[in-house]
Amino acid sequence: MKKLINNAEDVTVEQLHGFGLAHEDIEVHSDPTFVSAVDGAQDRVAVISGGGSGHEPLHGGFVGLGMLDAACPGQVFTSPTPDQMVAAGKRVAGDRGLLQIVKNYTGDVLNFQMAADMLREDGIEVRNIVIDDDVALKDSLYTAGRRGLGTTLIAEKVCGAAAREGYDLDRLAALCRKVNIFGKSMGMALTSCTTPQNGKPSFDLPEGEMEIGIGIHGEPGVARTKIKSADAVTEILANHILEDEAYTRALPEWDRAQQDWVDVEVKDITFQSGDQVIAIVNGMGGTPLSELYTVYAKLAEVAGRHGVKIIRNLVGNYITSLEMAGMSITLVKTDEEILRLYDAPVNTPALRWGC
Amino acid sequence: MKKLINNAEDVTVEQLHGFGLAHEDIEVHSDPTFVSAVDGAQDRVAVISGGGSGHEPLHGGFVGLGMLDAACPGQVFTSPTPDQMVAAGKRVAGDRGLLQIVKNYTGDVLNFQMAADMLREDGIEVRNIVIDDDVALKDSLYTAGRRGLGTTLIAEKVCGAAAREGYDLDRLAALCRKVNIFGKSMGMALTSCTTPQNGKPSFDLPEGEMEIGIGIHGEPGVARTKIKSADAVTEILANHILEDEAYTRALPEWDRAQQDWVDVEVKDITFQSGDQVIAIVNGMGGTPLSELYTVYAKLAEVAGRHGVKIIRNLVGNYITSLEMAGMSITLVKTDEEILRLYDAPVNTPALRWGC
Amino acid sequence: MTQSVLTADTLRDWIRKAADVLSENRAYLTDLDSPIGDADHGNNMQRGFNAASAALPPGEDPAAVAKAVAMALISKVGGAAGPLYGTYFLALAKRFEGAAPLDIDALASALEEAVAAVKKRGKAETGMKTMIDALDPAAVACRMEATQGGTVSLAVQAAAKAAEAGASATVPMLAQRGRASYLGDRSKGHQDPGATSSAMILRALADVVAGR
Amino acid sequence: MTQSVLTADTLRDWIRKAADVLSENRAYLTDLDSPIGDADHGNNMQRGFNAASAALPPGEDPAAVAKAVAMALISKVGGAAGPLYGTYFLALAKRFEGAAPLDIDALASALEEAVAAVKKRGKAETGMKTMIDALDPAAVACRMEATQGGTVSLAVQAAAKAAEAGASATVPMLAQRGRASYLGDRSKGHQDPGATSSAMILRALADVVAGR
Ligand SMILES: Nc1ncnc2c1ncn2[C@@H]1O[C@H](COP(=O)(O)OP(=O)(O)O)[C@@H](O)[C@H]1O
Ligand SMILES: Nc1ncnc2c1ncn2[C@@H]1O[C@H](COP(=O)(O)OP(=O)(O)O)[C@@H](O)[C@H]1O
Ligand SMILES: [Mg+2]
Ligand SMILES: [Mg+2]
Ligand SMILES: [Mg+2]
Ligand SMILES: [Mg+2]
Repeated sequence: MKKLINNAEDVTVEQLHGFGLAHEDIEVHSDPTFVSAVDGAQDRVAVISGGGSGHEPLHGGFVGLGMLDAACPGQVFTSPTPDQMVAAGKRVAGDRGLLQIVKNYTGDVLNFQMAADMLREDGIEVRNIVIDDDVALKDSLYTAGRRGLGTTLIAEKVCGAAAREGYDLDRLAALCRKVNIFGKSMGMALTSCTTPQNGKPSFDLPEGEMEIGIGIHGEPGVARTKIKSADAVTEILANHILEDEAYTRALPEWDRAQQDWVDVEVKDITFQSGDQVIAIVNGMGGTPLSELYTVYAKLAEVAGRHGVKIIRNLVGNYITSLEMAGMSITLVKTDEEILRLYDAPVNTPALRWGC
Repeated sequence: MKKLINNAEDVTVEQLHGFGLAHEDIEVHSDPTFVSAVDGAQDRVAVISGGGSGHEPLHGGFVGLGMLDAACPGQVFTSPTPDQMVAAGKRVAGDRGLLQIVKNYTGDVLNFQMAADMLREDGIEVRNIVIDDDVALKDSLYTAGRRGLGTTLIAEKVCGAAAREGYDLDRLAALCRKVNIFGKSMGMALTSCTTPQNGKPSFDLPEGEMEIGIGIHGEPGVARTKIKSADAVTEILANHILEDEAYTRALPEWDRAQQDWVDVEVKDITFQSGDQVIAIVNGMGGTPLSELYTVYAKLAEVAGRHGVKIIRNLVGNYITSLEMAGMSITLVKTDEEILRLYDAPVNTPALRWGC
Repeated sequence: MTQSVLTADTLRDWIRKAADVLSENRAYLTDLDSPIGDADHGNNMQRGFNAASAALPPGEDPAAVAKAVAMALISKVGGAAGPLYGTYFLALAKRFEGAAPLDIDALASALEEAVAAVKKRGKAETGMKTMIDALDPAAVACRMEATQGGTVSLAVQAAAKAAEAGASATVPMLAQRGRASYLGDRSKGHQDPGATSSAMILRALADVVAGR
Repeated sequence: MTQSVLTADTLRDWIRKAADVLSENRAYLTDLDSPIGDADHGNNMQRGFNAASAALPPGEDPAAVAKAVAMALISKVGGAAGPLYGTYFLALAKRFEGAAPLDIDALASALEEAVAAVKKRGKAETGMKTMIDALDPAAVACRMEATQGGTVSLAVQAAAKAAEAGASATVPMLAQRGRASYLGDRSKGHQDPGATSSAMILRALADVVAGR
């Protein structure tokens, strides 16, 4: 293992310490651990997210003006615990309530649910919206369902902007749900990665082979194949995304009337000719930025062939798996609302424009 | 070799194609290859730079409003050729002349000199300012001299802003020279890297060992040691930088009176207690962002111990060596002028604020 | 002679023993979580049960002990296992409340109710290659001993054995919940880490009750 | 019989031959550039000499041939080697101009002036572990043949041999120019890639003149 770390058991703590020092507008809290923007969200709905560490800049790098109010990082590749979200929620939420954006991993879903239950007991109105945009997985009944990938980033950007515009909690939750059903992603890995705690790669991926349909936790994907050219790999991922059929599944949401978690049926879009999309070509951490542009070129071509136009793009490392080589592609269909909110000013460590 | 590429012989071409598609404000030119901002620099001094590919986002990622007008990427880890700079210079420069910011590698220096000679024949006034900020190298008489590292980025930012403010060519060259003597850097590598053309790592770096004092071309450093903790590594680099004595050397500049290249004696600063600096903790490409924050925390501490205050920082992958794991540290002393220009609006693919 | 009721002391010994066993098996559990998960289960369990050990309250109330364990797991484990084991111990605590002395019938009900709570929380059933595949047969075995008029000691032995058999039985299963389910057919041929840690935890209880 | 003057045809054959040899040795030259450089010298030389081959002009003027080679190298090699070899061939072209027929004296002067131009451009001297360490002895050897009244054929043989010896002699040297100089003492024990490619280029000339 070759890492710039001091103490493998404590990497997230030491990393967050530096993160706080480097970014004056962000406060780092410990026991329990979370990061929050120095400006609170008293007069509007607060937006928080979180998940395992090792995906930086997600989520801490997206805390700040026009995006997240707080983020809760767990141990490396391990969902955060409810006490973190409880502390973060209490810190940033005012009377207008709290939206929690949750990636669809069993651990994240359960821990954020527990947190929501606890915050509700403290009088804070909370909605959890689950992001499950990974088209590599087809089935939801016999699996844990589609994972949350790059659409999470767009949901955080758009909902952060909407909160600033004054959306109330219900409207914000509806917007977040819309972004989720408008977004689809898929990823691949050329190499595995090594968590500091384990000191050896999470799985073996020999020279000449790659994994298709990976998540973001250094886990293997849905299939292993011989390494293909960037164009061939991009074709596979882009076609999966662009031709993915409307996907129906039940996602847990809090029902205020029933005062319980209920399964809400949610159905995706299918991309149509004429759609205008935001595209992310996301590096997994160990792939040079330059290679992502080769992918972008092919992605634009494949999308064009489907009549889908990329009108905004992000090319870079946004949701990583430590030093894994590989990438994921995300397309999010836009409408006037999503585009306006996406273009709104944002000032966070990892995303900044308009100010 | 595990890379997202199509044709190893042509990677830069395919990557630049995607880069151009992704960034509407940037034009990609071929035969010869360069990228330029769509807005020219007719009414002000133009600023260009360039160097081997494989260091992305440097330099293309810094083309745009308030920074570079054009960048000339060579083959991977190989200086660009003069015809590239000639074409770029002709494209972006108006009557007020052209500043070329050149990293101190023999190939870069020579190719940019030849380009300057050719542009001058075409009636364009050109200054080359060489950046040589790598404190790992002590000597300039018996070596090729200190290499250009992270100070290059600050020089590009500050000079781009100054050109927009209307600085004339002489003043801009003087400013660039000042940034160079105000900046010091040093890097280290945990792993080697593989150029697409070669298909195997440029050098061997076994488990448990690291290289100290590397450049950015996948070459070995000035010393090999056992892997140390992030704190220990940071102490070494930061102390080298902070305690580096004023360094005197001769750098080639064009002398308008003599109409020839002359060696100008240049002398660095030494950092003093009370100095305020811009700090870069730069990832070499394969090191997770999170680890760079551990380095930043220690850097801030060591600087503080020397009475040096970090007032601006960049933590991320800015000048990379493909997928190499490792990092470099840069400190640039600021004064009112440098800080004002650093803070000025910038809108490039890799650096954006204030607009 | 083995005890015929469970006390708060036994529960505390249980958790300490479980913490030791999970620590010893940290690498093993994480290795199980590598091919079909994200290689952290051992780390999570060690962290959680060490925290639970450290948080054990004094006193005679088994419910208070179970509750403290649940809260420590919930706030220290994270991942999927944290809320699920937290739910398990919360349900135990609920059943233990006012059920002193904690005899074999109360224990059987507690294990049944705990596994039911985990099923509900994780939307999982037996056969889906999760901790349920160890926890469920353990509850069934305990209930069987209770029906046959057995002792707590026999019941926890039977539960541990059933859990171990259940964990082994996950090897050929196709995972339908948790991360392993992403792998589809490739999940077959690997033992589920959560079922394995469940078997270890129940074995720790049996050992403690047996005075080992 | 070997020629006693160099013609534009010989120069063209030389460059084509050099391109072949450098292509065959691409991996070798790049490998030499790995421990003490940035592992691209073979790639650079192959690219450059292939471009030079493709750019060879027709006609009888040796200077025009050398100039076209220089321009191709300058615009296709990049790195340090591009401008330096470009400078070398530009200097050859300058000396060739009007020097027809190109006899042994003109050749000796051309090689001397070319190496002088490279030294000036790169601020390097012999003994610094660069291409100079092959180019310089080659010029000296050629001049010696000229002084002794030798033939062009003997002169280019002597130059190639001297260049090869010079390249070998770089092994123990401490690099003082180019990337290898960054390594300090660690640069010792490796043969300089640029000196090696220079020896190959001069050997190609000798072979072409010898009709091989
Ligand atoms: N929905 C579920 N119901 C029951 N158990 C589950 C469920 N999802 C996962 N598990 C259990 O959790 C274990 C994984 O725990 P752990 O590795 O700590 O969490 P994570 O998967 O979040 O990394 C699995 O081996 C499985 O036994
Ligand atoms: N200042 C110099 N003078 C003469 N030759 C030099 C000088 N610097 C480098 N060289 C030669 O150039 C060779 C390296 O060429 P190449 O690898 O193509 O360029 P780069 O070092 O830019 O990657 C060295 O082996 C050396 O012979
Ligand atoms: Mg996990
Ligand atoms: Mg090079
Ligand atoms: Mg796991
Ligand atoms: Mg080289």
